[in-house]
Amino acid sequence: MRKIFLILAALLVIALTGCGGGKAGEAAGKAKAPQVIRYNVCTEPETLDPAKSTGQPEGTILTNMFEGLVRYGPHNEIKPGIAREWNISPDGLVYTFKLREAKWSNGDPVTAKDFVYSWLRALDPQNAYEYAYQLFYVKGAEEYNSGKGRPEDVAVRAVDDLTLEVTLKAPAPQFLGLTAFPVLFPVNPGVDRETRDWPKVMEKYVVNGPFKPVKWDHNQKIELVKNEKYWDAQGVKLEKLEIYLIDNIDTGYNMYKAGQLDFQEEVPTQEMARLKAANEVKIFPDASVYFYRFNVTKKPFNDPRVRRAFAMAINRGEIVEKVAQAGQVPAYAFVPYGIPDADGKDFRQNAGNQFFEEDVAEAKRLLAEAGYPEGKGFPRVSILTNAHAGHQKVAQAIQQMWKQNLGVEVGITVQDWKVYLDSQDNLNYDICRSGWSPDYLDPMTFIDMFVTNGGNNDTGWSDKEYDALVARANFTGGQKARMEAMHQAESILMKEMPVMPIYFYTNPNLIKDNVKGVVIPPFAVYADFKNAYVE
Amino acid sequence: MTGVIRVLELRPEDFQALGDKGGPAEGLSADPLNYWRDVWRRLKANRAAVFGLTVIAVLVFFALAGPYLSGHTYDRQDLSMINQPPGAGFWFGTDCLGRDLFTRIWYGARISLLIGFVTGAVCLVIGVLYGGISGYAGGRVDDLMMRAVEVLGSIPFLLYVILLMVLMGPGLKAVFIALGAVYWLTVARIVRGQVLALKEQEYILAARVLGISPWRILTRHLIPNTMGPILVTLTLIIPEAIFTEAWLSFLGLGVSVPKASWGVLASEGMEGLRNYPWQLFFPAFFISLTMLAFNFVGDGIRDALDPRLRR
Amino acid sequence: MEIKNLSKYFRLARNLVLKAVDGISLEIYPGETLGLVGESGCGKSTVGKVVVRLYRPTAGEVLLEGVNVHNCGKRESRSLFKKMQMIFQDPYASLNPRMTVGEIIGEPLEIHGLARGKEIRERVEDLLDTVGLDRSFTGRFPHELSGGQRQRVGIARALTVEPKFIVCDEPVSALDVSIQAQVLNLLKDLQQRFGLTLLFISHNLSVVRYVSRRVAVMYLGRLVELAPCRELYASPAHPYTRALISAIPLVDPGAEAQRRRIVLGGDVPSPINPPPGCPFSPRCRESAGICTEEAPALRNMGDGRYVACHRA
Amino acid sequence: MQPLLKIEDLNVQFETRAGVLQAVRGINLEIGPGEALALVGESGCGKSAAAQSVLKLLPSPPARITRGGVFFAGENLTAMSEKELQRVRGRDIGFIFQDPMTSLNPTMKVGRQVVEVMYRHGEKDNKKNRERALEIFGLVGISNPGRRLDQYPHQLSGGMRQRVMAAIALACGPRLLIADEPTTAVDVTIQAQIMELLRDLQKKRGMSVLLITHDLSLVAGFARRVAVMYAGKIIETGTAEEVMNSPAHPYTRGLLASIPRLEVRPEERLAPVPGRPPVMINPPPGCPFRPRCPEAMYICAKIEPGETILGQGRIVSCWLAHPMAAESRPERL
Amino acid sequence: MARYVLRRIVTMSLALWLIITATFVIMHSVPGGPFSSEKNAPPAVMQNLNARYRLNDPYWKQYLDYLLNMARLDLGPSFKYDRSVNEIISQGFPVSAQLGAVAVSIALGAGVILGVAAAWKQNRWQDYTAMSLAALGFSVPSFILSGLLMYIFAYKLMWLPPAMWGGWQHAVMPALALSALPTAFIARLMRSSMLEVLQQDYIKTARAKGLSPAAILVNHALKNALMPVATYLGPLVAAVFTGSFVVETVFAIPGLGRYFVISVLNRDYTLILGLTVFYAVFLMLMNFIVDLVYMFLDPRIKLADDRGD
Repeated sequence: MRKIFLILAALLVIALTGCGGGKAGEAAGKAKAPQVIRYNVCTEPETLDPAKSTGQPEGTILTNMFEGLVRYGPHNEIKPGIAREWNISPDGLVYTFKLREAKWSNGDPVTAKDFVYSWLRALDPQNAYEYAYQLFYVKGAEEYNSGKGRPEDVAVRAVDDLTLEVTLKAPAPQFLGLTAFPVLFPVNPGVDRETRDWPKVMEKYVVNGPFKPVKWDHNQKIELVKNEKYWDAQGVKLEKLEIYLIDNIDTGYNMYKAGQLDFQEEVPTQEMARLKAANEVKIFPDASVYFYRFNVTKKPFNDPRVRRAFAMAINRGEIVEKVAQAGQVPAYAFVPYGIPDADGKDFRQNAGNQFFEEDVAEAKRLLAEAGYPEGKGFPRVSILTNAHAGHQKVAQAIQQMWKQNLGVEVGITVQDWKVYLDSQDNLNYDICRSGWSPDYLDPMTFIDMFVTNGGNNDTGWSDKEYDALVARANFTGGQKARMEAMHQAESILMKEMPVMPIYFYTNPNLIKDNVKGVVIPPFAVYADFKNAYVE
Repeated sequence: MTGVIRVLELRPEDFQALGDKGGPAEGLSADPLNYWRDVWRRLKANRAAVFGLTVIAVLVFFALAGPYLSGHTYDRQDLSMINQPPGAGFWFGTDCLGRDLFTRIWYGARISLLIGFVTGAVCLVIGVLYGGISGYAGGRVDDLMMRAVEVLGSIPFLLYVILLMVLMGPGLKAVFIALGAVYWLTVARIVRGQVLALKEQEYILAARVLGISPWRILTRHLIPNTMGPILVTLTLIIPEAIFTEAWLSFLGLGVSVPKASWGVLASEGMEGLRNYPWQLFFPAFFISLTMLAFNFVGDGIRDALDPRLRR
Repeated sequence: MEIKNLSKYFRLARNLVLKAVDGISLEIYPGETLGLVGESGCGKSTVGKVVVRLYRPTAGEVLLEGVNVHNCGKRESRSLFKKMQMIFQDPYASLNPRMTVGEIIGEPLEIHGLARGKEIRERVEDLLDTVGLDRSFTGRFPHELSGGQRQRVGIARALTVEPKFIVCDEPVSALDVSIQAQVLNLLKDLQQRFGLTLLFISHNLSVVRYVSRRVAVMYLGRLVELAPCRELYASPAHPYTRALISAIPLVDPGAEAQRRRIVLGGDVPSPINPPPGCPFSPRCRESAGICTEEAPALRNMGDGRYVACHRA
Repeated sequence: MQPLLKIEDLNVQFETRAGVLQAVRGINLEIGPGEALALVGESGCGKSAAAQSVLKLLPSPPARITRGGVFFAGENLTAMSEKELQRVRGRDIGFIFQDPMTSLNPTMKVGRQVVEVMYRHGEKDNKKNRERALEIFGLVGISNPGRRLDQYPHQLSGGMRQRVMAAIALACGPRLLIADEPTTAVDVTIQAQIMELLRDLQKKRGMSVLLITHDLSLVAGFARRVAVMYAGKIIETGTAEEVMNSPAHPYTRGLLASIPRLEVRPEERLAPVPGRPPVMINPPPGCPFRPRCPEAMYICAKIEPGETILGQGRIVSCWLAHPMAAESRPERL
Repeated sequence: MARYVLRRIVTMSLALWLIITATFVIMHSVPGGPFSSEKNAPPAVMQNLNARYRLNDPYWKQYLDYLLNMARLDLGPSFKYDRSVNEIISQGFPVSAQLGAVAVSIALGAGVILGVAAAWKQNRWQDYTAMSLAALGFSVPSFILSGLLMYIFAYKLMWLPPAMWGGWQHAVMPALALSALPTAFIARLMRSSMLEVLQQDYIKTARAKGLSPAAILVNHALKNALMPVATYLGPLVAAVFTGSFVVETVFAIPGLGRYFVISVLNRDYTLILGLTVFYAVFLMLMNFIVDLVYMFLDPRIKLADDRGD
């Protein structure tokens, strides 16, 4: 095994340093493509402990090393993972998973007890895992995590070695999909008990997924190799996956051009136009929304007419085409494409992307109605954004559009990320740039944000009818009624407009043509290399 | 040969005594010069300094007038004209939002030059006073004040920039204070060293014997004589301040968009380096030119201020 | 002016004390010039600086007209600035290079409210006249002046407050011979004109002799001899004084050739670790047993002569 | 007898921003073997420039030898290349500078500074050099030489340092020693020691010495011949007795009258030369001393006087020495 | 000597304590905490996090705990990364220091050579060339310099790998980018101090001894002229060895420099404090070493009678 690495490394060094490195590499590739993909995930992961992970690079890396009960397929479908099959009780509360006979990379069998252990571990208040709340659907989980309940009362149970039974406190259709996420991944109890800091020590790291780590050079790369003990090892074609942690996109791009990367998460904006034309960028759907929050607790945005006027007075098409440039979709609704409705079709397509129209004349009329004809007397307001260059560009474009179309001068306030979050949380802003990506594939992850005093509401907006609809969706089983409630809720949201949607994200990636089979689901952006290969 | 001829012409009258004519009065040196005129003359004789001064003057002129020359405004976007190369309509081309780079460059010059000058002034005032007092007081006071400088110098810069931004709200004022707050430490250290050396000079002793107050000794006698090294330090601090502002903007701690300093324009240009090199070239060129000019002028002034260099 | 048992120590470091001045007593009478001579490092400048309050003494006191200059009320302290002044050695370092001559001389007038507005200019011009400089110097900067001219400016500055007492700290040692003579003449004239009392500090015995009525000789922070000028040069009592006088080269080659010279061996010892007993004993040809054991006190020899030597 | 050092019509200029400074304007000097000559003048008169030009030690630019030459033992030093000069420096001609504090490298042990010269001029065996240095240290009167060798300059007193300078100058047994104001920066007693040492070296070792000084009183007991410089020219030469007892030039007279002498009664006023020396950048015509001269004549403002030979080795540059001056102004004689 | 070192340690500790205190106060007065994020976790979870990282304790207790841990050389766990601050420093510092060592060597070598050449040939073309180069070093900001280097040598010419840490090829560009400013500074410092030294009388003495120009330069001028450079070297080494955010990000160097910025942006309290402490100690240590070097360079300076500066 080690020998192969050495040879590969040697090849790589020759490819990198030899004259015309890129060409040499390509030539070699034609002869017989080595099954290695070099992928830049663009950030150093904070942790490789599945329960502790919260972010995107961690999600990507862990998804390639672990397998939860289920796994997403190439078309967003939920496919069996460690669970061979499952059964959901008619009231939607009890999930029974039948596990397959899988092995950990150290040879231990993967059992239902491992899941129980792992989930309780994730919920242990002592451990204080930030995303523990993803397990709060499980009965008793929240109580345990908040110190009010006992671990024994958490309703996850190993019926036998290969049967796992979970009882939810309320029906939550999204729960099944959640089991494909890192927090709900199993960890090897033996290893965890023996070596507490195993997530830091690659030699001790034990996985149950397609790849296992061999080396973690901080801020450089993580090397994964095929896990021969993975139950679906013959489906894994890749010998090696090098995950680069280069956070400067431009640098990553240079490495890509120099033939040192095959695949990068992000694309430099200023290259986008050219790369799109050259077909070097592949744009994947992304079920996330880019929007502006209004602070509805104070003038002038306490008036829905002003909010609507502002939302109607910008040209989303132009922003998407000239500023954002990555094929984003102008948003006239809040819930993005890519989220299934009750009928299995797309939630967005079913409801249409047309809650309002861009109409400058109408916007002006609304503004005049609210007391600001031609923008006269409009108080000095400002768009709050964090320091990301792209956000600032969009803000500037919108600023000019409002000035031109409404005659309103809007400032831009840029803040350091944490200060920006603080300002947003404390409603210390007028208009605030935001984005939201789903935690799971269900409209609820978007809709429940705006319930009164919701943890992520951050607009001060409150609507009783809306709250009631969300409650109904949450507590009445039956997908149809749920979805119906959420459709209605969304239309209230778009009428009241405490938030102004701008566009639905896409996920542009820089990928070499010969890289195939990578699954990039439209949410929680990560790349699954289980079935990837080099052509 | 003329000497020989003259010798032949010697007459007895030549050997009459001159008396007191052209007597021994304590005359002036052959080359009377006013100090500042002398400084100015020496500065003018320094070609590099003259070049630097000219460049700065031209830059300041354009910073004032430049934004009105092209008929575009610095924040006016034209999304149909993004990333245009330099040409007749846009002399320096356009940026990624279709704004005129020429106007933006000169608008940025205002910000960057202002940052340079104001930061320079802020740390000059604080640093010179602090360093002067520390050095002149000496002893324990000096020890204490210098330890304080060391401690302040070790506190993470970004932290207090963020704190300042939060306390004052983002904007130029906070940037000035933030940058001034860092760089005055350097000035204070240098002034203190100078004052320590100068305060044993006899003219300071003379002033003390004459009963001149410590404050006046500090401000009238000591500080003016530390100007040389201070100016050189300033010419180093000013460019650093300009770069640092760019970097702070990068982190959302500088001037807010759509206003952009040179540093911000340069870092925006950096992204487009491969496709739209002019977006980097112009800001980078003017930054470097300014720094060069400041360098030359600083060196020139230092040399001109040093009476020892006069021969 | 009375200097009583004055000492000034400098602490260089833990356990390391430099005794620059070690118990000196002197009286200077109104209108006289007292010469203070000694080699570099003997503490003579320190005495001058303590007298004009640039240093605080470690022990002893300095009385001017009966007032302790280091320990007096605020008002008295202010008036002292007008009574005592100092002229410095280095004509290049003693003038602020960034101020004009007018400003240099005018500043004390302004500070002490001795003149205002136009008067300042007039007084400055008067003072320039007094020291023999052209009035057009007012607007000049020190670097435009020669050493002698600078020293004259320094003298004019000291005269602004019309002091009674001036400490001259090596005022001519940095000047060329011809300029030195000019300045010495000027000082002598001024002293007579204004009835000044001078403490004239110098390492040059022939210069001191020319201006002083009495001369005090210092060695290693101590007074070794004090005598009226004429007597001191005619018959020096202390072996150190003898050596000093004998070291002065004579201008006349004939006299120089015949003269018996005492060339002192060795160097002045460091004042940090002065030798025990008489400080001069290690270099003294006449040193006897007692000299290395006990420091001699200054003894009155009559006729206003004082010597600190066991063998005198 | 062939002179050991011969300076012929030496002219040295400095380029300055204000113009060309004529530091040395055609001086002639001869020093025989074993002879001690004193070159006297006030600061800025060009005496140091002249002395340093002997070995071309002045930095060039700004200094430039524009005319004339220096011959050492018949060899033209001025025409020599820098490389050849380096062989002469320190080996044939030793140099002592004014301030022993600054003239010694503060970061090098004095022993090494002495040994360095010997090493440079041929003796590569540093053990031998060290022994020789010890010997020379003893010769120049450094007490406890063994210990001194390993000390740094700041650990020595002023007098010791000047002796070290002398040791460096003497390390290779030069035939000529140029002492440029060797006593200005030291105390009276040390001054006497240093002069004693120089006298000793000259007398006992038969070395030629060129003493540069501003202090006429030092000359009396040391040099047989004296040359007085003013404004870049030698205005008077003669034996020490001649120059000091019957000076021919008004400047020399003034200089002598400026010195506070022990033999003069202190009540007397000094009779200094008024005014100050000129800066020789674009000097006006005539004698440069004329503005300060109490005996100036009309001719003095027009033409600079040439040399008048008064006797064997006795030369003066002054119109007063012209026969017509005596005729016009009989009261002078 | 021992006493001197001891006194130095005492003052260092005192300064360190002040630095920690000031940083602690400022850190906690800046808005945003280590666990604030775009997606707000439920209060119960936040409560657990705060309890786990002792953020619920009163400030004075947190402060005292920190000081106590500090005394045990334990800088605590990073709030953001799954590593301890000690680990982060011990992983990042060697890389930054290696790169810094190369950069300082370049700066010292090139700076001294440029400065000496400029001084030796004052006001001639060598001088103007050297000083123009130095001025250039001052006038190009590091992010532009880094970007341009990368564009030219990695993107266009493909002579060097664009980024990451590995063989010597990887060190070339970042070291150049890092050393530009110090090179320029040292060159100027060296020039002026060399000019000063060359005017000294002992150089004239050396010439009078008949020494060759090379011997004068090496034996007499260089050592004395190096002293101001030595003083600058302390802060320089401290700054360069602890890495640069810009250079490390552009060239993807896994050094320590990036954490100085990231820790603040993340409000990673322990990491902020840990790095501050580390930097301060390193700086003080470097200054101490410089003082020792100074003593070697200049025998006039003795530690025994050390009084201030």
